[in-house]
Amino acid sequence: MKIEEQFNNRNVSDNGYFMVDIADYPTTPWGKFKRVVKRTFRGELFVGLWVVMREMIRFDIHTVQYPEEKMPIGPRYRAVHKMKRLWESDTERCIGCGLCEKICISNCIRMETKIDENSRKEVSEYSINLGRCIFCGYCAEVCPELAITHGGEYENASEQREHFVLYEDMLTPLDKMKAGTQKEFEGFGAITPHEDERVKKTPLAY
Amino acid sequence: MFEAIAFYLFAFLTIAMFYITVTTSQALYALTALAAGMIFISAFFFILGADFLGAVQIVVYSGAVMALYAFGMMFFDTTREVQEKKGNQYLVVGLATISAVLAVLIFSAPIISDNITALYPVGTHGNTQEVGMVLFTKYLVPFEVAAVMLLVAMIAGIVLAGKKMDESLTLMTEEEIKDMRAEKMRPKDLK
Amino acid sequence: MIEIGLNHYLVLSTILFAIGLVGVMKRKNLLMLFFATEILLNSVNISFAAISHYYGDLTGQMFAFFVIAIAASEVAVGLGLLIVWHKRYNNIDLDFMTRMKG
Amino acid sequence: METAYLIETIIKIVVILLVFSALAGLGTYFERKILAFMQRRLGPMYVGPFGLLQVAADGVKLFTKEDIIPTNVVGRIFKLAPVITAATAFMASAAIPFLPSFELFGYKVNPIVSDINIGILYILGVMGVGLYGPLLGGMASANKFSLISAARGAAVFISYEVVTGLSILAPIMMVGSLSLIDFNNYQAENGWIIWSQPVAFILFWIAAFAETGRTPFHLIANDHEIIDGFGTEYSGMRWGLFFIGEYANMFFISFVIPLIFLGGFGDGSVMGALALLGKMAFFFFFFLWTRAAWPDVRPDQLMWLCWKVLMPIAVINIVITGLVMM
Repeated sequence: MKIEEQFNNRNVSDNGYFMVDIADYPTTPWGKFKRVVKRTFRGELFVGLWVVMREMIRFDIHTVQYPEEKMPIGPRYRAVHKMKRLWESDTERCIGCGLCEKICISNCIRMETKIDENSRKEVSEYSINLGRCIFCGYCAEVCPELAITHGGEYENASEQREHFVLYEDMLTPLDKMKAGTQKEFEGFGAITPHEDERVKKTPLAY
Repeated sequence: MFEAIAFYLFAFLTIAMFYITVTTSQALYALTALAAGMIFISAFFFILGADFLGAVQIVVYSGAVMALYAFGMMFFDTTREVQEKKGNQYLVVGLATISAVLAVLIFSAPIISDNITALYPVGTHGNTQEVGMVLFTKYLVPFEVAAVMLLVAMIAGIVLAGKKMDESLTLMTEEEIKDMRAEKMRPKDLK
Repeated sequence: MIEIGLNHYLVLSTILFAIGLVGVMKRKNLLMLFFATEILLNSVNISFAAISHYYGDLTGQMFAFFVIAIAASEVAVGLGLLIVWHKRYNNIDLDFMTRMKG
Repeated sequence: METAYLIETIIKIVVILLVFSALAGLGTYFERKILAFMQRRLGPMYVGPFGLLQVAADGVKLFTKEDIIPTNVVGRIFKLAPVITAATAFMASAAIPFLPSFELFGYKVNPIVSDINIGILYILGVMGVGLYGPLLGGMASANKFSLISAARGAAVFISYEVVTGLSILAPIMMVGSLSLIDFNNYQAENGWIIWSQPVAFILFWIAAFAETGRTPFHLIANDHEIIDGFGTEYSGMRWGLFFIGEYANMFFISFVIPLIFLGGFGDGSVMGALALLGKMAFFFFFFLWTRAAWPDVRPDQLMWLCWKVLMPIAVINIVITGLVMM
């Protein structure tokens, strides 16, 4: 069969591909009959039988028995969001800038801010509607403080979706923070190890 | 004893099934009842020792004929309700007369033909062997005529039903189908 | 009553034949009419088989076979004709057929 | 005497019903496990050890599920259809000698309900009647997919009934009897019929796939084009009856093929009985094996195969057998 056009060079090495040579379909009854005879006696059916039998004998099972075994997930896995706390003061990292709300393409983040008694911006309400969230990761990427990140908790089965939207549930619990077990986001833009030594001190007079 | 129980049971079932067949207005009930009735009739053949006939009854009637009817029902779009003829008074009278005459004939028939003798007596072999022997000696010519008739019927069926089978309605546009229908509906033999 | 004789079968056959006749006269749809004719053929088959049994003669069974063969060919030809008719007129009512003369 | 016979027959019927129902349940388990292994999966694992109690779990689910009857269906026929499928599968097994006759507490037991002398014709007939399950279920369902399935079912069953009958005719000519016990005795003396009738064996085997509606010919309830065919509108135990019927049919055919072609239970010894069970297991396994390996054919290819390939071969086979026997 004639190939009309070669693929353009798509930077794929040549040895990975081969052309499938499909013979023309027979049009005459005699040709069709010959094809049937050929297919019947060439044993293609038995090749198929042998392949599945081989797999059965080999017993090379790929099943992960999920609740007992779990696949390791990558550090940048994008599941239910986590709000992080500051290591130094145990307060929330979120500064209420609203960037995540702005960038959210499925419009699922809502936040309300106010000025608290210390004249600092404080987040009074924060919620993510997980029923709408498409887990694109823009909010985590745009956050200047690394306050909102994606966590690894993908088993979100619950009686109702609202169980996942509360800021308090996403925020690292205080006791966990005290124990120093808050996990940092390890993806792009994450805090690198020995961050403190590598940051130069800003002069006070600046 | 068993024979009597079986006879009355199957007689009741057969009559009930055929009664449903002719009276129901639901086409699917008629089909099912008729097929069931055919199977129950084969029970009579088994009771009467005509095993081969019984098996043929099941295979041919229930397996093939009724399935063909079912196919036809799907084809003619009568899978549901069927319309009935208007009632006819003469019909009832005629039917009653015919039934009465039949009943008299049937009761008198065994009395008249009491001294009949068997032409092909039932022997000691199994029913299948005997049927084969009689069928292929005395009834060879009728058997072959029946075979030719079946062949002719098959060819006739294919020729009649297979016409324009290659015309696919799904591949046509609405206008084409409409034109085709109009062509068909036009009375052709009017000059 | 307990002993089943030829008369029992013949009476049964008559009843079924009468039912078949009712069907033939009552039905309007041609397919249902075919059903009724099948009942007629079957009722005759019963009496053939019964007579064959009680007279110890195989002829009755032979006739029953030929009746079955005829019924089978009747279905093939009849359904073929019905399909032709249905394709032409989209209708298989008996009254409609009698109206369309010529 | 008559009472003893009656009691014995009733016991046999109950045993066959129970064994075949249990086999149908176990059949689903085996099918899921074997298909899973062939596709590098594990299959059911959670209910019971190695998922063995999955059968019971499925049964409980089917029995307790709501039995939905849609508004527009033809009610009685809709309810009747699954019963036909299951019943014919059990009825057909009345004429099968499952094992050689054996002594139990000094009482001779023949493991066959009724050795009628037209056994094979009876089996063919009852299997033909089995077509009414899909047919009536499909026609009563008020659903276009079910109707397509019913039409296909009618076409496939009628066509392959011809192939089954013709292919089995050549062995019948050789044995000279329609009883499966006579078949068995003939083969115990003269060797297996498969060696003298290999073509008939293969034809019968192919037709068996069509009659049971298993994968290469799985067109009556083809999941990926007509949803589930005649089973679309069914739920709960009615659907379960279709299921039991299908698997009972598979086991039944797996018994019939060795009995006709592969020597049956041989001379009636224990080894012969075990060999019959082994052969049955192989044929049942083959049903599952092909399901993992082969794709479905198209409906028109199925008809083409039946009328233009298998039937002429069967007829030629009969003619050649007749010539050789003369």
